[in-house]
Amino acid sequence: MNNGFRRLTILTAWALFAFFGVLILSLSGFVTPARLVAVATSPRVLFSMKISVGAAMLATLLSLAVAIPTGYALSRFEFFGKRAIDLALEIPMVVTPVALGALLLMFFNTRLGELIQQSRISFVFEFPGIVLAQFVTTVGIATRMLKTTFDEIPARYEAVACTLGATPAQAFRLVTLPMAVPGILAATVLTFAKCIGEFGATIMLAGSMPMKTETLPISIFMRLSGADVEGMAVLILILLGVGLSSLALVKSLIRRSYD
Amino acid sequence: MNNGFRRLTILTAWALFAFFGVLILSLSGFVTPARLVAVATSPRVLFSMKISVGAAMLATLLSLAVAIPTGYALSRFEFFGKRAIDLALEIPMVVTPVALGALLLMFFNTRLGELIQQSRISFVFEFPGIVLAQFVTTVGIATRMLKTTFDEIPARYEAVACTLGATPAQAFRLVTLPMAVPGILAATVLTFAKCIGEFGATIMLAGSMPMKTETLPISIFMRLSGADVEGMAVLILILLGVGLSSLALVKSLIRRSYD
Amino acid sequence: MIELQGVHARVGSFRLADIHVAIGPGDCHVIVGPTGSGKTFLLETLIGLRPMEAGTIRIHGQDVTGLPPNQRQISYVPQDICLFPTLTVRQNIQFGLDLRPRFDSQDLAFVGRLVDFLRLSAILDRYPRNLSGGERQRVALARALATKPALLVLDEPFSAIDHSLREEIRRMIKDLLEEFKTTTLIVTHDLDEAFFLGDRISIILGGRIVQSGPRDEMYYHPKSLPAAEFLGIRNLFAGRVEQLAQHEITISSPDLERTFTVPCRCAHKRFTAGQAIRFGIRSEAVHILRHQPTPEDSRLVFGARVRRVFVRGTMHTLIVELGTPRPVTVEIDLHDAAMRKLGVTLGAALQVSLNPRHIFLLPEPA
Amino acid sequence: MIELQGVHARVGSFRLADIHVAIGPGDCHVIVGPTGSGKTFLLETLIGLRPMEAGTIRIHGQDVTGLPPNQRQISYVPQDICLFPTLTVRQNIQFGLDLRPRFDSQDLAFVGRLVDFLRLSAILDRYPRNLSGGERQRVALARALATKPALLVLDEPFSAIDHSLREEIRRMIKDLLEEFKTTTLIVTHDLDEAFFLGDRISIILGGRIVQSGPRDEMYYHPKSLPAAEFLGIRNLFAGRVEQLAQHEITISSPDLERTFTVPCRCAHKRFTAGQAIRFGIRSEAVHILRHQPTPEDSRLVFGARVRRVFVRGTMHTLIVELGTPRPVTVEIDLHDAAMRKLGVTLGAALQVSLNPRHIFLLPEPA
Repeated sequence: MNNGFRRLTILTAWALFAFFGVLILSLSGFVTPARLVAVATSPRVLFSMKISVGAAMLATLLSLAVAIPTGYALSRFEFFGKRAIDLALEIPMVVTPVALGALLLMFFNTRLGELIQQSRISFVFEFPGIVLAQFVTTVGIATRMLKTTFDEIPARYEAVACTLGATPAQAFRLVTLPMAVPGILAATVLTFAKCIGEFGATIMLAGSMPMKTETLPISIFMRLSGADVEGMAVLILILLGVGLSSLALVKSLIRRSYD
Repeated sequence: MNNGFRRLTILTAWALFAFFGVLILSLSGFVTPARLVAVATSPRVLFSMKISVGAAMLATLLSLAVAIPTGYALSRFEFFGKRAIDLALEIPMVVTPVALGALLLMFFNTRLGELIQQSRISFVFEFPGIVLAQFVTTVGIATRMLKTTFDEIPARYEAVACTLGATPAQAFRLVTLPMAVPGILAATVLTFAKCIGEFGATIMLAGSMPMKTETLPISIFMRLSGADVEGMAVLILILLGVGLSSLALVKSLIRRSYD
Repeated sequence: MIELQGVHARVGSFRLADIHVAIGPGDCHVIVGPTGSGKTFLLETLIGLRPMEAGTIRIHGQDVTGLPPNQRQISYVPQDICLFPTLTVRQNIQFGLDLRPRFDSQDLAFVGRLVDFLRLSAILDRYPRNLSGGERQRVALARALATKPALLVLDEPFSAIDHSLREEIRRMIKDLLEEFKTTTLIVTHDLDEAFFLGDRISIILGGRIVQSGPRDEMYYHPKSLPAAEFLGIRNLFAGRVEQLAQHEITISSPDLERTFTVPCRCAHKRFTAGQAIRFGIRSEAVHILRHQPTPEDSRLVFGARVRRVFVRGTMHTLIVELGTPRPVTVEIDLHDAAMRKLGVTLGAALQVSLNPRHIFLLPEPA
Repeated sequence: MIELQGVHARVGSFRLADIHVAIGPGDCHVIVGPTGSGKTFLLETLIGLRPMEAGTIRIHGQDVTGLPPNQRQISYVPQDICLFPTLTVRQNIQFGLDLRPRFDSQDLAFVGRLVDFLRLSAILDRYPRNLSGGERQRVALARALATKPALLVLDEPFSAIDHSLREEIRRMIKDLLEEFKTTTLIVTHDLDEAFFLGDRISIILGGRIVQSGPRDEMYYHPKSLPAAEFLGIRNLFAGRVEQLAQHEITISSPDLERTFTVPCRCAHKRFTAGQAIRFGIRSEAVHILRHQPTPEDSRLVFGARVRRVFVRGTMHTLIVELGTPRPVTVEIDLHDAAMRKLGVTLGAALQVSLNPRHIFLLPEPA
């Protein structure tokens, strides 16, 4: 048999899986159910969860509000600056979130930034900073996902709707948007998961103040200096849980899309 | 004209672009050419660049060495555990790097981990830790990209090669691999960019020791506590440059692929 | 009356140049051309999805050149049919009516007639993903006609349908268009479809309409070499115009070593004496004589020998070599019954006759 | 001799069941069936890309059932041709030879013959992306034949080629297979292609081969209702077996109100007296009589009226209604010249004759 090649590639795949499996299993030595409940219900962790989820929800909404029209424009129309915008969207994907957070921080050190800080909402080292950091790091990916969603719906559907008397806005609302629902939901879940896990930009812009801007990822980092290994293990479990359940949700959404 | 809808979506796209543009422009107030050269050639930054590039190169090589066979197995074969592996690969994409870094740290606190630490290479708070952190956070994405690359090359090419007398390994080497070159190069560049920007997992596993494990993103973070705004601006510029040039490289690679 | 006059348009480096098409009320006009000839692009321009560089589009005399697609009254069934997957069959069909501020019982009665004619009443509450290919096509036609458009436009209406169902759908479309007297424009790459459905046919090649005309004229009398080649006519020979008369033209052919006269309307407009031309004849218009030729048609009868036989279902193709000094091959389409009756076999000697009535003339391409 | 015996295979919920195919040396066997009938799956099983549940595959008597694709000596040209894009035409063609530990001047001379026959010498140094559709097809054939395979397998060989080029490529393949005497298996959904290329033809429907046989037998004598319907035969009537003889069978038909005798080999094996059956006839085997019928064939001549005419290029289809008490429609294919000669028009009264020699019998489906 000349199946050695096949076996070799599959073995590599299994090895990779085993590697991640061992990593996750190594948690088991540090977590007991009692300890899990105790840490998870401590006021500090509850607060972290609250602001993590709250900020992620706000940031996800903001991201999608921008990503749906932008993704649609990039998918359907030719316009001035399209290429530049397309490239700019990839910046958050190749530039480290720390740099993006630092960039935001620099912005709030400019005149314009200081004006914004003083006039309405304060971002630096505050809750809105978390939302902004998460928005900046996810809006590009959300827009890409929605562009892909719209790309997969041929423009001919809208063309047909228009020949039947629909305006472009009606064609979008009555035909494209309903067809895009599974894709939009998938993008929502993934954006939310990314927001929950955001660390680099958040710590630069909002800092790491306990009971104020300490999101779950930042909380893990804080426990490093405190050498609180068991607390860290519980937080890892929570974040793994959020990530994996988002994934499962997305997979089932994709499966339910129209043939 | 009923072009209001079209105009609205394009306006949103422009607004998003302008937002990122303003952010990047806000750097200009903090960087002068002289300052740029002075910071960029300081021993500490040069060292950061050296270990960032060195670690990223090693991690990219490791990632690809695993991702090419794994991506191929996932694209071509049906085997036990395929679904689980497919899902596991997405973990690094939805779980925050901080949690992954923390997970690695926990692992080196287990018996097995301590054995490894003592026997050969030391990872925790050492250079190999940087490489490992970057590998763990990028191997999933690299494998996905290669799976997509192989998915886009129909298996029928290999079937034809086999009917002409090639073994599966020959078909892969003579037909599929040459066709996959643009995709592999694109994956290499993107993985490298991701590695350069890795922050959360690196700071957890390798720490932030100046002249030892201070990569460029960690260096940005360190200057936050030092309130070194100008140094931060220079480092942001460097990281933006790496990210954008990787992007440009990838775009040109994709354009050069076979019809 | 739907008219495209001097339409020019471009996408990338591809150009549609100087397109003239006129479709009479109730007519079915088919534009036929190979892949990449600009058929779909022309449709998209007509519908209003693509800007024009020049030209006008008129519908019942009204200039709609600048109007957006939703104000042109042109219904469109694309190649991939594009039923709205989130709507039921009923909602798909009524999509156009539901957009109107109001519609009356007459409109609904018309939709009812369509639903009956297309046998859709049993599937009105299904979703498109649960329909067969033929059902989807029928729903798409009902949806397109429900708004009583001034023009129905079909892009490759059979490409999404399995081969074995095509004949049925073809006939259904033919009957539908006759029943509802819909003015229709169809584009296709398939000559069989074009000649089955079209009252008038245009051939499009490389973004230009090279010939338009009634079906039979298009079938037997292509007017240019590219058109003849696209029609699959392989019997093409070189010749020279010897003499022009009111309704006929005398041709000499060095290949065939003959001089003969063929009927030709407006011969004076298209040709001049002494001009080098090509002439041709469809392979089904070449006949095999059972007996020695009668004296009056002797000038286009040739002794020939069968060199190759391609057997198909019921029509076979013979490749014969004429007994001319320089060997010339001619293709003949022949019914299998005729083949048996005539005793045609490989290598057999025959008398073949080219009917001058079916000989067409082409200008020598530059 | 290539033999598939009792092959069973499955992918997902689709099953190939009990496939028997035998291809004689140098023969061209065509498997024809609609989309989703399992044609490509069958090929992939034959090549060795998919596991079999049961059955054997023999090549020249050798059982290759368990061998991997590279040891079966079956060359494969897939639907999308799949030339290796990173190799030149020359490297593509020599791919199979280059894999061998050694090849001699005879092998190279054979490749040279292929290159000459397929007119590839001018493009040997080009890359596939710079070739036209027809050129790609020719290179793929050269690549497949260069290793002198025991069997050449072609999957839908014309689907990647523009309609107007298909006739040419078809003829080229026909000539090629005759020149190199290659044993060939072709799968296609297109009946025209099947009857053009196949010495023998199998019809596959729903993962089963419903009928196999020589071309002409398959054309005029389908043996089951699904086969007849797939062949597009619409003239199908109900009947009953009255009497069986050695080589003929007497049928009564309540629809046509006639009793008649048709020739039928092995009638005893397929039918029993009193059995309910269907019978049918191809539309081109229905004839229109110029004169009143002669007494001897009077039993299958009917008075009829023309209800519909579908005009095509040169063959037209008439739908006529027989003058039977219960109206029965019959389709007739007719050459346009014959139509003119007979003066057939819509509504005209005709005498039509069904030739018993072309009537086929089908068991009533369960």
